[in-house]
Amino acid sequence: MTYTLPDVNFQPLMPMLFVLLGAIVSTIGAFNTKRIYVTWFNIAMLVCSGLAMTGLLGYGLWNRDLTAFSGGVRADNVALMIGGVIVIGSIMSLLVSLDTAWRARVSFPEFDAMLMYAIVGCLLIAFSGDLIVMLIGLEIMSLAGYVLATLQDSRRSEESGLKYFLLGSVGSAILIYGIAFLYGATGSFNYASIAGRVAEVLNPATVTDAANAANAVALAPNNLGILVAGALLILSGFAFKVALAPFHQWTPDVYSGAPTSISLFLSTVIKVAAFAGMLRIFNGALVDAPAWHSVLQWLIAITLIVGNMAAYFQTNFKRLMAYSAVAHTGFLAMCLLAQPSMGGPALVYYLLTYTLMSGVVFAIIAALQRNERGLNIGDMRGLFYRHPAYAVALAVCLASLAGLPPFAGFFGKYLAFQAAFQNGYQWLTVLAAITSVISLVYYLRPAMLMFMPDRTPAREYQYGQRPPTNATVALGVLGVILLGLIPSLWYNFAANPQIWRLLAGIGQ
Amino acid sequence: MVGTGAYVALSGVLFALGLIGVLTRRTAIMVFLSVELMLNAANLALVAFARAWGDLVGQTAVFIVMTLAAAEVAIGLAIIVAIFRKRETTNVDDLAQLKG
Amino acid sequence: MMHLMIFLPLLAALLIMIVPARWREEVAIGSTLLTLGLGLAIWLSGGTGAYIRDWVAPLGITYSVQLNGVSLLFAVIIAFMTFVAAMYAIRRIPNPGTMLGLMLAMETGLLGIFAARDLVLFYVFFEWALIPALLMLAVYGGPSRMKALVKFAAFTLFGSLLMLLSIIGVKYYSGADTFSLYGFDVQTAGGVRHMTGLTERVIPQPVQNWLFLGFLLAMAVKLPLWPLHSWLPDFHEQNHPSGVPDVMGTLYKVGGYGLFLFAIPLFPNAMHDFRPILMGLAAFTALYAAWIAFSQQNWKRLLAYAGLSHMGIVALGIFSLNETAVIGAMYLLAFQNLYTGALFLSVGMLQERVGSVDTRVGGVMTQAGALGGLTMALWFASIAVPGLAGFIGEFSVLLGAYQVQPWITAVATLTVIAAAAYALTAFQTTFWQARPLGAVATKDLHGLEWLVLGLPLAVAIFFGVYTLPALNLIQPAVQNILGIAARALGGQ
Amino acid sequence: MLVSALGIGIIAVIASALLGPKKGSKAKLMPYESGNDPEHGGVGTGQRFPVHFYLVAMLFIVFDIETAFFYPLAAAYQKLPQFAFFEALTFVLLLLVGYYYILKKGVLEWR
Amino acid sequence: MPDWLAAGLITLLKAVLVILGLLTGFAYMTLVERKLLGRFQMRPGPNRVGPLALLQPVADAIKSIFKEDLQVTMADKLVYTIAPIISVTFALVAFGGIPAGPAGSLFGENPWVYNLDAGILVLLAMTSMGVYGIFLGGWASGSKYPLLGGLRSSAQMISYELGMGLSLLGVLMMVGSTRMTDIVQYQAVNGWFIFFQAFAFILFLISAFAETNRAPFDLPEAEQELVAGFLTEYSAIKWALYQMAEYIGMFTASAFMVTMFFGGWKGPQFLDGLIPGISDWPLIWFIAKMAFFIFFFIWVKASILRIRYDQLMRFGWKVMLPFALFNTMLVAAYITFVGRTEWKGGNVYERFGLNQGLGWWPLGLVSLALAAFWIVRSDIVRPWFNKARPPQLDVKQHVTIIERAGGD
Repeated sequence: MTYTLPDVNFQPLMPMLFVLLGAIVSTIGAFNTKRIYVTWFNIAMLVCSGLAMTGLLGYGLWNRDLTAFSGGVRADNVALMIGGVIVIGSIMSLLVSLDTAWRARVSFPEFDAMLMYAIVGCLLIAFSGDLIVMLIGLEIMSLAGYVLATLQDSRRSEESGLKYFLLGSVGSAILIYGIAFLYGATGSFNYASIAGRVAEVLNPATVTDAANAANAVALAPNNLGILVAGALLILSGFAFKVALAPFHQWTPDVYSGAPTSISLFLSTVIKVAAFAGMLRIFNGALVDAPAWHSVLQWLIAITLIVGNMAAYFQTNFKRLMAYSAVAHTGFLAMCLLAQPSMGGPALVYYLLTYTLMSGVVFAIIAALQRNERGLNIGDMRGLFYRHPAYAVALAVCLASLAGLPPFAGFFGKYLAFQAAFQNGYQWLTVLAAITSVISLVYYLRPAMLMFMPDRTPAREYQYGQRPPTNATVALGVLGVILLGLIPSLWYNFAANPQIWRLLAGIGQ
Repeated sequence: MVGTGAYVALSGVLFALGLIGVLTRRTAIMVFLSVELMLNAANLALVAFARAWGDLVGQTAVFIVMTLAAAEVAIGLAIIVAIFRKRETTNVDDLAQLKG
Repeated sequence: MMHLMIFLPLLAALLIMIVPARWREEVAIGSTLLTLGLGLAIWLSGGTGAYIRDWVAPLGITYSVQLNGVSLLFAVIIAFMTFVAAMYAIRRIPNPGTMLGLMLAMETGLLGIFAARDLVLFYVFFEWALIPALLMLAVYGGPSRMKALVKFAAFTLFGSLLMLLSIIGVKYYSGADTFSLYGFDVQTAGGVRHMTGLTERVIPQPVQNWLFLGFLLAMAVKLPLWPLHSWLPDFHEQNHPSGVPDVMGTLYKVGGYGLFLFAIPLFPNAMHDFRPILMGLAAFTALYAAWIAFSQQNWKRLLAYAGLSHMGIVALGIFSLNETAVIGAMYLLAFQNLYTGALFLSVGMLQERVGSVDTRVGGVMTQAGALGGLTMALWFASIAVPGLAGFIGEFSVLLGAYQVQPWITAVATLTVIAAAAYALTAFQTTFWQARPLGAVATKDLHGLEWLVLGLPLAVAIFFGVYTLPALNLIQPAVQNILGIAARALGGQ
Repeated sequence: MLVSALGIGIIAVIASALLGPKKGSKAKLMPYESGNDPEHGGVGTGQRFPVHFYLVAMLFIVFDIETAFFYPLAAAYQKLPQFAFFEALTFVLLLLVGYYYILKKGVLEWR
Repeated sequence: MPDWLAAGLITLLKAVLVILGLLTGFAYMTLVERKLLGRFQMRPGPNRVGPLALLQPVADAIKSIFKEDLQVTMADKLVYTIAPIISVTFALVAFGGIPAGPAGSLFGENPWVYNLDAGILVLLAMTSMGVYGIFLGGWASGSKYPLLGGLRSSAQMISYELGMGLSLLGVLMMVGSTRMTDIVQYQAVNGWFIFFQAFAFILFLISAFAETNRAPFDLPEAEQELVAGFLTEYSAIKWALYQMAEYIGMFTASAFMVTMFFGGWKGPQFLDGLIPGISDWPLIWFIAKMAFFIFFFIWVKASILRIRYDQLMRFGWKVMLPFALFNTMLVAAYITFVGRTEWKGGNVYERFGLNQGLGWWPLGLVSLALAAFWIVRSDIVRPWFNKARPPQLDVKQHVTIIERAGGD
């Protein structure tokens, strides 16, 4: 028996290794030092990770499409961009936690450690080149996420954590079963070879390799069925993870039950990573596979309706944001329906803007709430006269979430609509437009209340404005405005059709 | 020699049982055990397909899935125990604090 | 110069946030005046050419702006009215910094709307202008502003999001390279490449109808057309009583302009096919609004319905696709802003004096003769008395539309009579009649207020008598647009 | 093997059940709690045990899986290239991170 | 008769034989143990029933069958009954995989019931199934002491299972197979593993004692602590089944140790010089070596004091586990850096001009030294697990949190 060595190459792993180092240091180093130092160290590690992705650390990953471990890890441009989004969201979470974690009673090094482990998982998904690595990343992320949601020693957070855990593990199980089926249909875990085999399954005449031909024939009658079943199972599994209706039930509870700085993390970074997985699988490996498009479009339709309608009736701002996250899942998922060269850049752009604006909103809730239940919408009346900067920032981000130009959310929505529209899902875009109107209304109410003069005493936490949160908010708002005025800043990187062909392993 | 189809069918049955368990059981532990059943169904399917393709990677995947299941057990039990110690119930319906 | 004109107000708005409170008024007035000056200078230089640059190159979104023809006229009038409103705001609103900032921010949005020659850019400015309007209502609005606000925003967004879809569809189905109306050349490595603009392509027919409906919906909400008008009265009623936000809101009736500049050249076949229905709808809107206005007892609602009625006429003109009517519609649209805006301000003055915007106050004329007189003059402009700007526009519209759809136009003509009825009734109950016993004495106009009401009136009279400068701007533009439409229709 | 082993156990129990006397009395069948009356009602009725046992169980699962990963490695170790050692070392070091953590957390302290 | 049926019947026959052998062994081992313990404690031990008390086990068996089988009122009936059966079943099954001689040495048949590729893994799996028997028995009794006793025993068993599993890894790495016959053959060629893996053997030995709940780790039977642990509510045959499981576990552990470290069924090669072929005598060597370890078990029980429960757990987690891991990595490093030529500039032998034929002996020396050091300097090792450190609340950090909270 001979063993072939996997091609070991640590360069594409560098972004993850930095984060992992941070996680390990938070795990073991925190017994000797204060949490605040650990957190700053972690932020530094995240920055290093980001720099490693952009290639400013003496070597470049950008445009090099490095792979390692027999294609298990791929640092192509897609991975780098999504990794960048993840890093930005994570830095925001950590900064906010500096201010608010002690109020939420989660200010201990394990918080940082879990966060960093989750980020490692997220990056692993983004950098995955085959289903196994993706699965490992997904599980690291989810498991750390469950712990994060439960970390606060309160009934609310523990119950939400349990709910998250139970539904999340069901989702994982379905996903894994789907992966097994996909493997059964194609005989490979690698995205690129799956994409190749999918073509063969669909069209057996194209089989070139004799050995593959034998295998394809051996499984041929069942292959297509198994493939479709696998794709749909994976789709449902991911629907749990990204909270597509009707698999979204955990989302509002978890996002509103967990401490707000954790909700920030869960609703941005985790979601970005889950979408990265979907992007990799559905726009990469399964881009030619049948059936999943038509199921996904219905899921999106339900998500748009349910998410927006439910958010409309919320009176708690944090819970509103939770449902808004569900609604945005619908918009985000619309990008997946399109051809990768069109939907991919749209998704990447939308993910970044979504992370920024959602991050800011949660950051401000975290800073201003009196307890972890969040703010009531009524509590926000007159916020502009007490915390003008936060109110303006919040208004900007809410407008952006609603999709109003000139903020970045507009272009995100525009791109998503365009992607779906130009690929034959016009009815879905009309539905999305109509549900967007509902979303505008529920974003508008808190946004406008903030500017209405108010004589009653303040109902938010008075000392919420602190430098790290300010930095987060400034980063987010600046990003939202800049990306809105000059979308090319980010979009031009993503728009190159070449990188989206590589996603499915075509043209290697 | 039992065919691949039979194994896959068996794994399908296991998976369905797990899914039914998830949907009908109200105790967190039982839901959790059903999830484990689903994971094992996936393992069975993976092994069966690995044999059909004559490929070792599928079996490696089983190893990883087993690890994931173990990690899930560890964390899931921790959460359940934490709640149990506070509330003395693991019934999902009793968690009325948070309604979807 | 053009870009400076568009973005100067925004810069001023940002400056207002920074400078000390006591300089805010000077900054605001100065910048509005400067903007107006820039506008007039452009007018004197005969308008600007198209300026096209890539904005989001991979998507074909450009920053293409142009101020000439109709858009130049509108821009100048907006600059003028913003100046007038700002003058009134600094006198009337205590601590007016926020209001001035919002007004200036909105002015940029409006100027942008008129300057934009790219559909996406148009949309961006279209939504941009929404935000200050919402904030004005939120900060300065009346007790039930939340409802008005939500209604306003929901209606607008409902229309504009569907418009966004048709914008996407327009480029997709027409096969144009950019969202710009006009094509342009770019330097590439392989030489000069022509990027086709939207007007250079024709959208295939069945799709064109759907896209037009999406576009129309947005414009009809803004215009507004019955039955999408119900946000309008609430919006005006709940705004700050001074009427300053209303002025900006009145300027904001960009629906007609959008239909004119984008819908006619892009969807000529669809407009042609839908013409009878649309004209009927417009005429009905005009008459219906006038009828409702007749029973209003709140000045602001009354003005809102009056504006709605005018917009019905404007829409009638545009939908008729007849050159005379379209010119009239543009004329009316341009100057309606003037006198309706000024009327809102006069209502603000009235409210300041008698503490109410009810139309049944009575006897104001006896104590504040100048206010009453100027208001009456503005009302005359509004109900299209000859010699004032409103008459020219309304008459041309009816004249032109009659050639296309005589019966519908005849119905619309009734509006003129109805307008006289509601205007005079309301004026009579407010300014004449007996002053109620025990009412406080009202002061007459003083200082800036003379200017605030007088300047718009003067302009309205000037353009009511001497139409040539305005027509010189409007006519070539209209001919150009209708020419594009005619080519598309002929090519069918 | 399994069958016969199982058979032995079952036969023994059945034989005893058939042959042995059955003269239970209440006191005789009461749970033995050093002579005190039993405090609670039997199986599954809210009995609590120290959380430490859960921890040990979880730790066992984690470390047992780790052992399970080691077995295939060990069996194939001599045929693997030198790289395998570093891989194993990485694995063990990561494991030790967790080990150090639980050590410092006092999970392994028993009172 | 088809082949598969014949093979199946033979397997069944062998299984029954092994089981009967084990049961007899168990019965007489109780006698031997009591006798020996008596001798160790300067008393005669059992000497009434039959000559040399040889009938004592028979009497015990009859008694336990005819004794009243109590079942506590609050017990979970089904589980209560099944638990001891599980325990004894897996204890018996585990033994079947151990080869007692070379292939075909048992009247032309193989002297094992089953021989799987993953033999060691199966064996470990079967022995760990015993945890279920104990835990379920304790839980199903519906009583406080059995529950706690069952938990403690389970915790103990799973803790030491780690050390046990890890300590075998060195051997596995050297052999490269998990099949027990391969391991025995390897030892026949290269020498017994006790010489190369003395340290691992000590770790394994200790773990085996803990796994089988034998002294000094027989906490489940520590009357002073929790009455009789999980056995409190058991009597008659069920109690006897648990005892059976324990003793059979001891057999298995002995046989396992013999196989892994002492050359299995092979005798020492140098004896072949005296009597040709003596090292290959089937079964004899195997049983002889096993007997020694069984004696060793009893010897230890008679000599060493029972340790406290917290000491037990701490020892398992803080000493056994890391050292077993260390041993594994030591072997791995040895194989990679000493035994290989691919390392820079040839392997270590070449670099230092040593004889290539040294084989495993340097490793054996290191291991032996380690073991010796470990035992001799146990006073250094002991504090690692003997000193209880109460978890401390970081008061200072707590106060800072409260201060920073600003009284909110």
